[in-house]
Amino acid sequence: MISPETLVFGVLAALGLISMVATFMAVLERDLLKAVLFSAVQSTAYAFMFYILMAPDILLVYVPVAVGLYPAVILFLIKKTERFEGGEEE
Amino acid sequence: MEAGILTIGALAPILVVLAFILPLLGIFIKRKVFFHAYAVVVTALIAAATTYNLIVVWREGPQLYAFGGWPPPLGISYEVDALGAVLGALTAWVMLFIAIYSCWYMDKETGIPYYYTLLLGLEAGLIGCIYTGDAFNLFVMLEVLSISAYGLVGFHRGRAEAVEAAVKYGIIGAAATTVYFIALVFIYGSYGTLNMADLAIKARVMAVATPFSGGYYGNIAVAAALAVALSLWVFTYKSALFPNHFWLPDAHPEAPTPVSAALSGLVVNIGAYTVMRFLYTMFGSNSVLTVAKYPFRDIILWALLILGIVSGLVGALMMIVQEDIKRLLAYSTVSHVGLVFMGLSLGFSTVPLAATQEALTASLYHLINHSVGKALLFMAAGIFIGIAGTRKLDGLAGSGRKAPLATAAFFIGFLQLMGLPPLGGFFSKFLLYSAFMEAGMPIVAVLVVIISAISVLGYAKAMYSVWFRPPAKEFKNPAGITLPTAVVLFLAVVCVGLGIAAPYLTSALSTTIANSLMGKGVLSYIQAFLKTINYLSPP
Amino acid sequence: MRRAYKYAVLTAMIVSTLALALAASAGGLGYALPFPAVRNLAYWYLRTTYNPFMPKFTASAPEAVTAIVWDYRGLDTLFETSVFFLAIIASMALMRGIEVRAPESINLSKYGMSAIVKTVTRITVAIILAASASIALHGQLTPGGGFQGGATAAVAPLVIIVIFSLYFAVGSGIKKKSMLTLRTLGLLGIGVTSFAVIVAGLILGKAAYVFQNQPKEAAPIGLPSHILGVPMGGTLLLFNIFEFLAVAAGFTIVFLLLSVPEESVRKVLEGGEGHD
Amino acid sequence: MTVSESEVITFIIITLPIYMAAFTLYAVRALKGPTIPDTVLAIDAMTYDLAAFLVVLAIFFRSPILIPTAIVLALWVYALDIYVAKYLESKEMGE
Amino acid sequence: MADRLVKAVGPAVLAFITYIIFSGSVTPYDLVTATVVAVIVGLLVANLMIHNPRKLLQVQRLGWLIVYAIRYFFIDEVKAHLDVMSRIVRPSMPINPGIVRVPYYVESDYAMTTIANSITNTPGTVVVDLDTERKIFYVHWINVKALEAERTRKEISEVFERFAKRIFD
Amino acid sequence: MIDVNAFLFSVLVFSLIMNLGISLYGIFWRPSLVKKIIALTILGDTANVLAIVVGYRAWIAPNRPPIPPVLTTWKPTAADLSKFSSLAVDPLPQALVLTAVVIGLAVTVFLVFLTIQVYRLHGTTDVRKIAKLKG
Repeated sequence: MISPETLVFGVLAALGLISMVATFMAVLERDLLKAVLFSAVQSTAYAFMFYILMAPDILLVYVPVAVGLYPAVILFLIKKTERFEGGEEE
Repeated sequence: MEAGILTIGALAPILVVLAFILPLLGIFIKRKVFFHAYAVVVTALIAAATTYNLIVVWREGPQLYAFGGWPPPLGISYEVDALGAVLGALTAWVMLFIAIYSCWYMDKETGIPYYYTLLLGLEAGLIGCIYTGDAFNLFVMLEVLSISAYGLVGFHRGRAEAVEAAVKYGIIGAAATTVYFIALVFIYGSYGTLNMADLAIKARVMAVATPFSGGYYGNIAVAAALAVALSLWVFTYKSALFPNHFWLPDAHPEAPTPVSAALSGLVVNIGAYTVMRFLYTMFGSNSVLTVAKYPFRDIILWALLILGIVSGLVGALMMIVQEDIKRLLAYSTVSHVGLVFMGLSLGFSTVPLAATQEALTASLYHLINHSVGKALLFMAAGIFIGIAGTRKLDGLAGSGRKAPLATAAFFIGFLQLMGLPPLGGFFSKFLLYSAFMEAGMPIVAVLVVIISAISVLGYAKAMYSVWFRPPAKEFKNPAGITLPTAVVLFLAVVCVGLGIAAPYLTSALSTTIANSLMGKGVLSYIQAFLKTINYLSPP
Repeated sequence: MRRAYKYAVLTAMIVSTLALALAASAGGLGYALPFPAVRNLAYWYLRTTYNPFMPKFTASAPEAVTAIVWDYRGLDTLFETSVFFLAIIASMALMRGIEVRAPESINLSKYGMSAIVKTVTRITVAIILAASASIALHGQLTPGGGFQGGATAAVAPLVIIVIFSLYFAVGSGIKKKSMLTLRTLGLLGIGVTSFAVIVAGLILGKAAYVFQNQPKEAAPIGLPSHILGVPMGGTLLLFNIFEFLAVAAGFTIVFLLLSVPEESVRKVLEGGEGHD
Repeated sequence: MTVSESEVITFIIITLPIYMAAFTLYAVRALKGPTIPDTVLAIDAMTYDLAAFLVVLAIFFRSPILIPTAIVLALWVYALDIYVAKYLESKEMGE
Repeated sequence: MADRLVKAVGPAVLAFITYIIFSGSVTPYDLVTATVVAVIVGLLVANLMIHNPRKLLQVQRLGWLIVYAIRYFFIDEVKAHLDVMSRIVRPSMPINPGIVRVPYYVESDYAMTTIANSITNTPGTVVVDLDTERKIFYVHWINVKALEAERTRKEISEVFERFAKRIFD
Repeated sequence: MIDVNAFLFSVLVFSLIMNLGISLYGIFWRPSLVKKIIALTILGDTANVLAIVVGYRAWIAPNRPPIPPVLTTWKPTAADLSKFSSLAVDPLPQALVLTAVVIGLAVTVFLVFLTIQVYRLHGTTDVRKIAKLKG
């Protein structure tokens, strides 16, 4: 029988790897709209980490900021500028 | 020891609260005079308060203000020693002149309440960085300083270069401060405290449990080295040491002229000051960074020395090819920052303490000379730019003849930075030279002279353009430049004073360094901390 | 080809992460697991944040994080708020002179998203505001606080701007000036609260500190610690309320500025001002 | 009827891996796309599932004060949907 | 102002309930702060939320709302679930998806939204678009049984509309 | 012998460090200013998670997790207090992260405005093109 401790640490490790993939995709993606959404995936993973690491205060401030305000602000920015990194080619 | 000196604790908070009100007043009050007067009065009060702090610290040793009545590692404390007091007073006074100069410069601009809000925010950030005794509070204050600086650099929003410089400065600057936050995570993770004095104890005495923060966790030498390396990258970024200088020649000239003076004259000081705090007060020569197994501190200091030299040379060389007067002055800042860092890096374990003290004195003295001189030069250049309507040296040709008094001040400023004998710049450079000679590093000492010699070419070019070259076109007689001329003339007098009082200043600054960064000074810094803990702890 | 390269890099990173972790857990580095006990400093915070047995050495708030944020390290938070304030002011300076004007004879129903979304939003706005107020007002008791509440409350103006259009928002009183006023009042409240005890101390002739909250041995005055039988943490409740106002108003300013149509901005910028 | 501690633990041991698998699958869909609505929908599903699961986990962690976090999470993802939709359908975000 | 005060009653009650549920406790402190918050929030969103405050005071509307909620969740929802489940489970998958026009005849936005949400929330039907000027929903239907406007309305939304009219119109 | 818990925890730590690296790459080498800002937010978030990880503590038993640093009783006895401090995680990093999140947000908001202004003046957010425009 696996102990709950190992399971919870396993969740942390999985979240770390998911966030890594999401960060990687977000940084390399040329479509900035998609990059924002990938970064939202990464934020969700981080939010779950904060929860497991027993930081509800941070979760309450992080979720509005990283899931809500950052994407909003950056979507406003992309709307006002350009959607593709390196010009509108695709 | 009562509740501590209120002017130390309340200074920065009151300053931001006073800045908070300005935009709201901006909705109701449309007269520009009001905002000019407000800024001048506030900066004058701050200047008076910092001077009072300087006097108290000079008489009674390091002063500590514990916010909220919590003993230091639990709460935040401001700890002002002689070095902090001197730099705080310098900042506040130069800022006062910048505010006065702004009355003239900003009168034709829009958005004045915003401008002064950011300027007061900048001053709060500067004072806070200097006075704080807490490493995390330093992070917050650095951000206060930086965000105001980004905002001010991009203030001329119609100029493409200005906005672009601000965005470059901002993005890398934000990354840099985040890196400093990571360094703090290392520090807290291994030392279990964020207070500078507490860190100073723990970095020196290996087996100690200080009140409240206890002992260590993990490998402190490696953690300290990592933290110091990461944070030094940030501080050298803030003070534009090579190779982190790339933003400065874009950002400083593009800011409004009084802000250029503040950025070049004051903001770069913060980097040097924090490096001194980290490498002398906290992780000093007898700390965990110097133990035989991990000689990290010497490596870091050598790196700083080399970067300082390169920075001095690059700045001086780049100055020669500049066509834009404000860019020329910005590169001169890079060069002088190099000199300052050369001085403060002379703390190797092999160097005699007397030489270290002399080099640090030279650094501090040069910092002061450079602040006053560079502020003066930018402000005077602002007058000429106002006359000629351009920043190009060709366009400025002969414009100084319309404002001879300002030109005189301008020349004095240049001679100050060049290092001509009766002025302060000469004495600080000479002190630096002799410190390196004493430390047995004649090659570096000669490099100081070479850097100065190269930079003379750049300065001479600017001086020649402004006064001696025949004007390309007829300039209008400038009107209403009495106020800025008075400011630059006063600063010129200060420059002369810094030179005339050199013997006295040298010994006073040497005492300052001894009382704050050398063994005895660090001890008194720690003692003030322990005394406060005893006073505030529960029975 | 590029795609394959990208995935190769990603795989290499994952593999190296796992390998490094394996090395670390086998004892290659100093430590790989969290320490069994909190650091000594943290122990003190946990012991003193709410402790009826040490009435002269407690922040009197069961929420240790809020207590640290506004009491032990209140100065940090004041300046953190000022960073946010200065960022907004710098943004307003970049957008100076730009006012939102609704087009002539505006038909609001033509703007914004579909009627269903609008109707749902009419109800959710009230729920959002009430929930965020709860987060802020219970900041000293449960996780949350002024900033968290303010950031949650900021959803309300944001969804109003996005769903109903900027013109509707401006028409219903979400204006830059009123928000700036609200923000400044919130900040002034924070400033006044942080100096409240020291001013009282000066009047009463007793020692006190900036940012003082509860009475201390060396400075025996402070704000009441309980309100209606519930810990209010002295200044913490006031700080949370003011921060809530300031943050919500600040975000609203940001979104008002961000949603100004580009054409009207260009008109102002091409008016030829703002040059050196 | 009270739930004993070991029942809670067994429950968590069974649900956690299943839940984590779901979370991973959602993440894969969100990262693969291929279109924007796919991604948004995957993030939505992921976050609402997460919000529900946070409440369950709060029982295991014995901290009921953790529950409001789930509500806030759901609230903000609702906002995220709205402005992505707005981005896709209109010319200016404010109109 | 008096008008606004009357309008504020409904939102205030909503805010009060939300606040108490979210706080999860009913100490005197909670009740006092909840009242203050409810009054402020109510005044703030009064004009946004309420057009005709008198409707709120008619108690029978609330009664219909409760009846509707019970009926919706226990009859309509269950029927729709069973229907869709049976379609999925059967190997032949008897589906005939398509988008149809469904007209509606209610006046207020709330009633219209109630109908739309009820349609979307039952499995098998989703409102994909609406035309407020011609008063038509465009509904994606898993098994299109009819195309004419009145017959689609009868199949999909008649019950919802009857209740929505009683509650909100 | 490898401790499974230690391995899993190290995977978390090292993937965070990898994230730091990726986002630094994004800040310094990606051309678009918008991408730089996104990478900057990720960098800040990752630093914050690292801080929280440093403040975490080991479980006292395999089924007894730590608790948030919030005292749930308002009339604590001495036993309650010592139980609280033996179970709760470190609150200080959480307070620091709270400050850092807000600061990062403030800087990001301002950078967004600056980037919009850059686009208005240069017509692009690509730093390579801006450098070319400058000549």
